Amino acid sequence: MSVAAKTTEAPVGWAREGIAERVAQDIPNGSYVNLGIGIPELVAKFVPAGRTLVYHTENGLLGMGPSPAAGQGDPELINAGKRRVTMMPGAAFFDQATSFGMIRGGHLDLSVLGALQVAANGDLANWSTGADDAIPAVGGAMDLVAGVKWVFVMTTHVTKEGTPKLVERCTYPLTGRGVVTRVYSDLAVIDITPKGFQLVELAPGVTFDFAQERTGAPILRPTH
Amino acid sequence: MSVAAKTTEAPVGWAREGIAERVAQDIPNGSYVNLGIGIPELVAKFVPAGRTLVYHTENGLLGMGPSPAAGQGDPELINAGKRRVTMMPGAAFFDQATSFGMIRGGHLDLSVLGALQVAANGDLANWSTGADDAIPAVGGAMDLVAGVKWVFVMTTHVTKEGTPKLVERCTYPLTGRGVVTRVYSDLAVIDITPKGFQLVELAPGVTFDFAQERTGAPILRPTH
Amino acid sequence: MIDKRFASAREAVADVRDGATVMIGGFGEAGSPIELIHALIDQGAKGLTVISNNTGTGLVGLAALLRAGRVRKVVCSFPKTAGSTVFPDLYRAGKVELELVPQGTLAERIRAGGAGIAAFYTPTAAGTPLADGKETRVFNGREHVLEHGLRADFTLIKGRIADTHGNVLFHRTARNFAPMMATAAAVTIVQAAEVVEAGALDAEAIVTPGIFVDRVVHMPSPALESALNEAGASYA
Amino acid sequence: MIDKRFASAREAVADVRDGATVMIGGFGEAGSPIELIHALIDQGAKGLTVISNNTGTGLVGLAALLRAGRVRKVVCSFPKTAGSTVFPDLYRAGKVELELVPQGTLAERIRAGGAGIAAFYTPTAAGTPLADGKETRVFNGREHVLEHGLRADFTLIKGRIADTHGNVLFHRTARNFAPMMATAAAVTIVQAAEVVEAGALDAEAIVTPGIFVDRVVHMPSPALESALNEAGASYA
Repeated sequence: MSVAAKTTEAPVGWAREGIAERVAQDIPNGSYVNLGIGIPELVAKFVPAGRTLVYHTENGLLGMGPSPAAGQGDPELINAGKRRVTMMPGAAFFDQATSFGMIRGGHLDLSVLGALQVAANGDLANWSTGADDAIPAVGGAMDLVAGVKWVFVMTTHVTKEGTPKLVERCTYPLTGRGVVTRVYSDLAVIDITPKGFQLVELAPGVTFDFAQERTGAPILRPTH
Repeated sequence: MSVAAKTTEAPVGWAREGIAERVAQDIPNGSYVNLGIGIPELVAKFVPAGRTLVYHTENGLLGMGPSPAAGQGDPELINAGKRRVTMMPGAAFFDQATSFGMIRGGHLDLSVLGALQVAANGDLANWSTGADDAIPAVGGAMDLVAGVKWVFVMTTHVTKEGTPKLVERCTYPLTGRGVVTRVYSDLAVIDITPKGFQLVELAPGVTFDFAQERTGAPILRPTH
Repeated sequence: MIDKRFASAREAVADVRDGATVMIGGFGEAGSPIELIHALIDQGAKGLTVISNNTGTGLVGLAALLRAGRVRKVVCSFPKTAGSTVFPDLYRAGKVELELVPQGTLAERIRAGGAGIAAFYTPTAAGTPLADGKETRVFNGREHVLEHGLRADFTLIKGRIADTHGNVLFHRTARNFAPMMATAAAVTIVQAAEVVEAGALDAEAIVTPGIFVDRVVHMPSPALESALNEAGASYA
Repeated sequence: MIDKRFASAREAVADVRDGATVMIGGFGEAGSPIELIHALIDQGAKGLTVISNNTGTGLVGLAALLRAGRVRKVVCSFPKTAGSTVFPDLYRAGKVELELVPQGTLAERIRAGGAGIAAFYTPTAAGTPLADGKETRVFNGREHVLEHGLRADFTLIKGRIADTHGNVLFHRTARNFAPMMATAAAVTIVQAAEVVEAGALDAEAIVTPGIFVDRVVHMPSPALESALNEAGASYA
């Protein structure tokens, strides 16, 4: 499917915080959650009242708390983005083998990650554009998508240039094959199903056709 | 090679304590040592003055100390023989994966084990006679011989029935293949070399022929 | 609010199904979760596969579970400790299956199961009867045996102190298999002599992080196998 | 009497040979053994293979070692942290080789190397370019990649407190790769902010047992990469 580049004109759809708030609604109480670097970190601000989530950072901490005040904190109490964080009651430190045992062994309930591309078959590309002069760097992304029970992708629906990020097949190097559970974009919440992209919910002010035109593969309408 | 059964008439050779004392002389200062259940445990009594050894027990302790007084001690501070022990300054507790990582990863310097049979090629059989009604039980023996740098065998030279324990090829089920470094018996200290059994030292009052007659394979005389 | 406490051992093991695979911590009596095992006997599940280093002594704990006829198969490294008669009798009578695994391989298989490692190559047991029928492969000139990760439906372990999030500290050599087993089961149940609020434990010293633990039962004065046996106890 | 203390970082790294493989702890600056790395720069060994999660920032520590031209190859999961320019420049100029490994696979390969596991099957990276040319195999319907254990000649790590037997405790997220790296090298060197006599540490809380550690260097006020960079420092 060929799709013409179309931008998402403001104020249609969710802002970054709106996406984060929508993601947060879907996380059950007591979940063990890994939030990727960047906009996925916003999710922690919107946990509904009455729910307690335990945040994992793959560099070796379960029970991560919010950032300390500027200039405060411990330079050796950091998250996977190498920024200073705090710890919550019940926190535990551990080494990398244990941390990735949690990830690979399916102990974490949820990973929220950014994306360069998500394909209709659940393939995810989020670590490299494959450009010749790029410095390849993968970190823990491939481990997270291979091991965590649910993989949520949080992303703009299209690139800055207007190119769809939800595609029929990824053209960038993969992070994992068939790993994405659900996509939260500024325009919609979309499940990955055996039949492809399945609409769950449109953002306020977004029509189905508007979302479909900005998507590189067919979206199935809700069945209910 | 067929060898007639010959008993070791007392008082020829070393008693159990004598073997243990002889083994202890060969352990360098600072070694990390695992002593098998039974007579190998005697070695700890004879460490030469000025040497500090660190004892490992595979159920999860490095820095094991001697047994507590009868009726004393902690029922959950035990050795691999499930007997109460104590701990030395600098001791550390750890789980089974870490403990056997030490063993398999070559971090222990020395394992001293008993034997049913030792072959001229270094094969060891010490966990099962293969009898039909035996309850098979192996514990950590196969891990120890596969991973520890030096494997010393401490044994009587022949069985109670007078059958040689040092043999051309083991007939009992193996614990490990080509794993034994050196054998300490009541009659002699014998190295395993690419050419087979190599005499290092005869016990007091034991002649070469006396030892050879009680051994199921040729013993090479010292070359010096 | 996260609170993994269960009010009793009975409630904690209530959903163990017939035919379940159950990992049970302990090396000899050190770390053996006697009260959870006894609750499992009371609960009645049968046809169990038990993964544990030993098979118990006397007529209590693991030995009692075996004697009650609930165990179809044992995966174990050393099933004949001094004082162990129940398993040997059942085994000789052909009433229980045994998968004998070297102790370090058992530990590593459980760790692998919990850490998402499907299989691994170990030098242990190469060239011995315990490698019979297993794939082997030479690395750096040395034969290795392919061993697979182990997982279970339930894990029963004994801690010294746990918090409401399921973080656990152990007591000396009672630690043994518990940290790996906690990672390798769908449901991990800890009996702990002391239970505290989240935040009371030193985050640097926690041995088993709470993510691996599902249920915590407070068991202030756990029985010891040897003490029960000396008293002539027999369970069930 | 066992005493693993070395008087200085210089003496501790004196025997690193040209062409050696060196594991270096740290995730970003947390746990980076800056003083040991600087001693290695002074020492002069070249043609090194460095196994470390990152490649350093600014012109100090790991970045300085790279900038000094001592590193032939880097085995790493994330070589382009914010503030990291030395490695990217060398890499684009073809002056350093990179083996990119997913972070969890890197940790597991180091653990395997230290634990005598020759190789293992992981689902991580299956179907991605990082599995290109690697053996794969299906377990339980899922493709896994065969990955090999990693070992090194030397490991350099940073501890919070060590004892004379080499037992080590770490500081918060500075722990990261250090416990595995300590197990995987022929010679493991720890710089610790505090050094105590054997027996002073709680045996239940020790993270790295002394058997894995060969040399302990007391480094009471270790520098932080970020502080050095903010001060405009440049090593060598």
